Amino acid sequence: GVVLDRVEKTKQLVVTVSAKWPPHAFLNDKHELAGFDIDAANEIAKRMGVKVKFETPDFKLVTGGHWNNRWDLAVFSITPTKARARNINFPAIYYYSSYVFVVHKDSKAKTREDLKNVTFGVEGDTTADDYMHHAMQLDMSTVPPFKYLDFTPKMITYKSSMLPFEDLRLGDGVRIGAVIAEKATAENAIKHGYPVKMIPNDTAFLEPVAIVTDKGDPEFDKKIATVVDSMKKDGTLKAISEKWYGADYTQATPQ
Amino acid sequence: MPLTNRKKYKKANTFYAVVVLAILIGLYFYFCIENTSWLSDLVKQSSGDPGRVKFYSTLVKWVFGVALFIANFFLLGKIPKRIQILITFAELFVLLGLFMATFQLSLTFILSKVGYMITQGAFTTLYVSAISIFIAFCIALVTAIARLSSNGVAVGLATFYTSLFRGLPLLIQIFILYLGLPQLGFIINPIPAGITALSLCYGAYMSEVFRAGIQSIPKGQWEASKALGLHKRKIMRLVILPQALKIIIPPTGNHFIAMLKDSSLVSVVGVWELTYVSSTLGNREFRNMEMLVTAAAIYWIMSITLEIIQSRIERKYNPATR
Amino acid sequence: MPLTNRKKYKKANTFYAVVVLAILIGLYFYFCIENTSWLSDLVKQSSGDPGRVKFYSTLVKWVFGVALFIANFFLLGKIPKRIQILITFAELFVLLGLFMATFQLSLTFILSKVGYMITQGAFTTLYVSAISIFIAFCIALVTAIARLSSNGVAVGLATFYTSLFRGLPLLIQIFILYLGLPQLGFIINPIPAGITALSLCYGAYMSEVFRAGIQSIPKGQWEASKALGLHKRKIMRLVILPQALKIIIPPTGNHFIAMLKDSSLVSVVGVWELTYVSSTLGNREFRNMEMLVTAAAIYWIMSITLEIIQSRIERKYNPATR
Amino acid sequence: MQDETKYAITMENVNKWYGKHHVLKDINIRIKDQEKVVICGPSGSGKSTLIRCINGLEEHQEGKIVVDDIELCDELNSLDQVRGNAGMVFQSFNLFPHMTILENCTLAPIHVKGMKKHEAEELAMNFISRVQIADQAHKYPTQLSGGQQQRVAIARALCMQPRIMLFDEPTSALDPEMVKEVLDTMIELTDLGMTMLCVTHEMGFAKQVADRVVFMDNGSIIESGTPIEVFETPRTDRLKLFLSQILHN
Amino acid sequence: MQDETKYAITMENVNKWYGKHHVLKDINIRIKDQEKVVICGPSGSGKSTLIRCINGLEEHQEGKIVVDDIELCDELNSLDQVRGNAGMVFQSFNLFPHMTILENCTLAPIHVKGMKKHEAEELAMNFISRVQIADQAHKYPTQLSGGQQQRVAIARALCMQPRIMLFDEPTSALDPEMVKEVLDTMIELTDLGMTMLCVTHEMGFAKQVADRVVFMDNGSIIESGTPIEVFETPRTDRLKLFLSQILHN
Ligand SMILES: Nc1ncnc2c1ncn2[C@@H]1O[C@H](COP(=O)(O)OP(=O)(O)OP(=O)(O)O)[C@@H](O)[C@H]1O
Ligand SMILES: Nc1ncnc2c1ncn2[C@@H]1O[C@H](COP(=O)(O)OP(=O)(O)OP(=O)(O)O)[C@@H](O)[C@H]1O
Ligand SMILES: [Mg+2]
Ligand SMILES: [Mg+2]
Repeated sequence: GVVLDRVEKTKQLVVTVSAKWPPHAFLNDKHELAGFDIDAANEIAKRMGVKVKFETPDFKLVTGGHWNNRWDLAVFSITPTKARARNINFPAIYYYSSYVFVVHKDSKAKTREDLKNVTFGVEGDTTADDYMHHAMQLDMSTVPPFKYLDFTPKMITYKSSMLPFEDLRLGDGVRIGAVIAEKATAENAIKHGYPVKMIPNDTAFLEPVAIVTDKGDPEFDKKIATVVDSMKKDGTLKAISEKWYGADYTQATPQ
Repeated sequence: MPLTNRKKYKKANTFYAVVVLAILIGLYFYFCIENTSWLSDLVKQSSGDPGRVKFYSTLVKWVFGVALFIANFFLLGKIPKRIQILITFAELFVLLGLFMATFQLSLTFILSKVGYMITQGAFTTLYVSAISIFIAFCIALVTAIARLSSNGVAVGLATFYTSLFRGLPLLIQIFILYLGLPQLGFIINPIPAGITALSLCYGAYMSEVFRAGIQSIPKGQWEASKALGLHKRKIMRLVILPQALKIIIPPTGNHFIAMLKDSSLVSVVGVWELTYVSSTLGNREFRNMEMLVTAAAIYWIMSITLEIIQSRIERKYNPATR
Repeated sequence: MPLTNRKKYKKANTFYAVVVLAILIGLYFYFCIENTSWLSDLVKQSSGDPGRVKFYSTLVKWVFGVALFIANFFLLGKIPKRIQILITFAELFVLLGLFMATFQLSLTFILSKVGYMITQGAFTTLYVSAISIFIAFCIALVTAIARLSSNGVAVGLATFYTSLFRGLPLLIQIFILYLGLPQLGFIINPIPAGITALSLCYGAYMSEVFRAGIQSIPKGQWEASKALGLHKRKIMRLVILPQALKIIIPPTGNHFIAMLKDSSLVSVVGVWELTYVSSTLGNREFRNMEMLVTAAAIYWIMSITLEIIQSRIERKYNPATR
Repeated sequence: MQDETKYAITMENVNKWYGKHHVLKDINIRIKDQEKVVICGPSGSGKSTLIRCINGLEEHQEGKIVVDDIELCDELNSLDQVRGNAGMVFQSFNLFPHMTILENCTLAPIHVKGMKKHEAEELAMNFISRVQIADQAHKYPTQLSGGQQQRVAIARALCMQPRIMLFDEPTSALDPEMVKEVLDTMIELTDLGMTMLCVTHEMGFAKQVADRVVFMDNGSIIESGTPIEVFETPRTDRLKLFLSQILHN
Repeated sequence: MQDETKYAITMENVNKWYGKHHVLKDINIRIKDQEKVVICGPSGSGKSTLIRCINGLEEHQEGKIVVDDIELCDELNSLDQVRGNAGMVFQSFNLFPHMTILENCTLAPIHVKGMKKHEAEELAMNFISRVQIADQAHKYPTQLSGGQQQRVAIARALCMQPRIMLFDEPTSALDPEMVKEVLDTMIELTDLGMTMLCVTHEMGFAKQVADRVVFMDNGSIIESGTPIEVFETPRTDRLKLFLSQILHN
């Protein structure tokens, strides 16, 4: 197909990543891109025998499809859904991400049942948002089953993954009392001294995260699938995961 | 108006020009957009290479397009200005529509969502903007007068305010207000935070406009009013501001329209205004382009409304066009 | 200036006023901000309830604060305007600093990142804005003249353009340009797409400003120039525009400053300008507030620079202040 | 009725500079209550500046100006009182372009004197009729010809019925036909006991109403006396030259 | 030197309305090459409008205006030619406030005639000196007194050395002392063979230079003839009244 031909001809793989999604992808102290997504993308390119060029467009531009040959691949921590599949392809799943409930340090909540009367902070237009609305569109075959909340809490939706944490940090219940967030993000927040904690031993849900390509080149998709598969098989991906997350995120089990 | 139209037109001319124009446009559409097979056939006969076929077809389309454009220009020159403007508008509108058509948007999806976008999204946008505009207007007036006053403290306060709130990005202002005020003990809700930030920011912009407007009124007006014994406040209200309005209105219109759209920034703190609603709806079913275009159209309609209001007010306060 | 300062000041007065003011402010800081234990001690003696203690402490702080504010106002009234403005500025700056201090920002983190923010972020912002401003200026001039021309097609084109590009949110313009032009066969890169959208949008805003400026010049100026035999183009360039500048500059300054900040929207297509860089760096170590404030400061400095340039140009073209 | 020692306007050693340009040089003049004084002199001699200093539109840098027993000093209050008593008509009309003629004339009566709108309009129509533009009362200034505009400016000042009237070449932009009408109106005012200070070159008017004519040149008062003294027995060469040029026409 | 049948300006049945206000009524007038014509009449009689129609600043709705053999029609070209030949001085000065006096005067010579800057300045200084403001050449208009400003406007028009000069009350805002200077300059121009059309009420000037005086009232030409005919043996009552009022001063 067109994409594969181009990549092989130019010996270059144009990969879109995020730069604001630690620890998946971010700028390190030398102001270079680093993180799990970056290492994974580099590894894919290495196995294809080409060089990588990173671009950082908006999430929406990537998930909207119609890349017009601007980019070849997205290693963007995107979760496959049925709706998204209309515009883009998901040739391979490369890790699983778990979502947890985060509360203020002073909170007395021990289980999710204790969160019945608190206001939730959620990043809008994410799987977390879908989860809160009981409207997950995940392909259930690849993930273990999960339970929706059996109550409907009050909710504030934000346009960024950071703002819920900023609001939670103001105090327990000052604006919000709980956040539903990616575990890696929550851990990062705790590491940087945010006065928050996770509800222990409770994973809201586990979502698969896929490599993304534009529509229109099945050969390229197949090639990516084989490459990722080989990375999984020989443990390279696991090693990368352990490097960045301190655990193996490549298996469909809650960490 | 110094640039007047000295030409005189005959009715018959107008009629023929419009008819010829319509025929030309019709032909172009039929042969260059709807039904281009004759073109590829023609090119194919001389060369079989498909890349070349495409290139030549495009070339022919462009050449005819430019010819049509020129013919359009000349034909329109023959008719009165009013109709010229109308036809140009219509043509551009159709062109815009054609451009949009290349995106192959799902009209049914748009129609199913547009109601909610207006009742929830556009309504919130309008009401947040309207309140902010009102407050910004009051702030701007006070600040402008303070900047021109003889009191150094007032000048200092007003200048600092203008500089700071013009200088900081609105988004950052919203963040700082939303996250900073709680540190001082005021918990502020998303909508009030958004309105405060919008008012402060646009108040700063508009105070510059007001200041310039007030400064532009000739000294003679102040002198004549002073000599009549009027006080500063009354001079400002009765003599200076009504005249300054002529100069103030157009840039104020700009800022009102800009604010309408900047109000979308308040969605970061969770206000469901038009942009937010459109992107949420679009994301859910992955029809972002549809929602973007619909939101754009709604914004455009709102801003056209503001434009019309502006031109009405402008006509009222500009004696030259009275 | 119609609002002149008729008061005359003595040097000694100035000196005493400044000294008293400094002492008052110092006392307030020491007793109400740095060292408030005496206050809680005092309140505790009369009531043991900790909630009340806090309430009364706050009350006392506010009362003294307001008293200080009033004293400040009166003392400043005794000194010349220039120094009044300077002191007011300094005081406000300190206040702003105190407000920021409540966030407890990590200065070391800011210092470690500010270099990169300037070299990568601010640099990109500046260069994208500068190019866009230049193009927007040219577009605005042409559009304004077209809108005032006697040719209906020109009027129609210019009005449609102004309405459309003022009416659509900039973000949507960037999206449509970036996603739409490839449909017509032009693949456009992020930075050119951003610059195009910024130029078109601000060109539309500024054309309104230019139009109003040109229209505000009295008919007599056109008539005198016409009677001298000058042609429209030269009248515009030599007589009208130089006078219109006086009215055009302040709102243009507004738009330039606004564009500086709106240029952050081009980050959606992957341009690493100031806002993008700051949020990227902030996200990583959960120090968003630090980066926001730093970015805000950099934007403020850039916009102050523009303000100073604006006031220079304004002084040059406004005969009243010459 | 007139108190011997009462002066409407007193100027003592008044000096004024525009930057380094010395435009009023040691001006000393006393104008009695109800006195009518005409100021004349060549262009740029400082006539307008002098008259503008009297109602505080320009600040003088040295000397003392007392108007109606109130010294013009830095306090805004004194300025208000002076302006309440002194009406002014400008060389350039300075009409308010966004108001009709009638609104121009009723503005100050309503907002300074606190008159009712219909009272003010009645008063205004009276003066508007005197300057022969009653039929234009509802037009805007830009719709009138130059002559008509200056007449509105005079009517507007008269509407405040001030005790002192300052005129800065009130008829210089009027048609000859209208000059008489306006001068007649001004002469009528003298019966009301107003003090008048008028920059003008209308000899006929000066001879008929002026108690005194003051001749200025280059920022100084050169001669002053009754119209007959000044016009018929000029003492300085400067005045002789000036008169010969005026009378030439 | 003068061709008998050559007319500088011809107006045939010219009519003009402002909205419904009929300001020029069936104007018929022929002005010979090098003829000097003075127009007078009461305020609002349409003098300014007439003169503005001649160089196309106002459009007439009916009739025909021919200037220097060029008919004023809708084509911009004819307008240019007419304006190239006809200079104009306005009642309100219309100076360019952002330019110095010298720049005001050199603008058109440089940008219309294509003169070199130093040539234009030399020429301009010549006319600026004639109107007695050589020492102000580097000031801005707002820094001059009213009288000085109008003199600049006249100098500016003269700098184009046009074949026809249109004056709309050029001396009405001037000090009497300066009127003579300016009128002298205008009289000098007559030697250069210029056609002159001048709205003015300066009788002395009219008598000295005018070949013909035209009296307008209410949009029509009422009387026209030599200055002696018009001023000494007026036929209509309207003119008699007008003259009596003028001469009263
Ligand atoms: N704002 C100003 N700045 C600088 N110089 C000024 C200003 N106003 C007036 N002048 C100068 O001061 C002098 C006196 O001006 P003024 O207007 O008082 O003269 P005048 O006697 O009224 O003249 P005219 O009869 O022409 O009106 C003139 O030389 C003028 O150029
Ligand atoms: N732009 C305009 N719109 C409407 N009416 C106008 C306009 N300009 C002039 N007029 C009217 O046309 C008439 C003639 O005006 P014009 O200026 O020609 O008179 P004029 O004889 O020059 O008077 P003056 O000696 O006072 O200048 C006046 O009644 C005036 O009110
Ligand atoms: Mg004067
Ligand atoms: Mg006139």
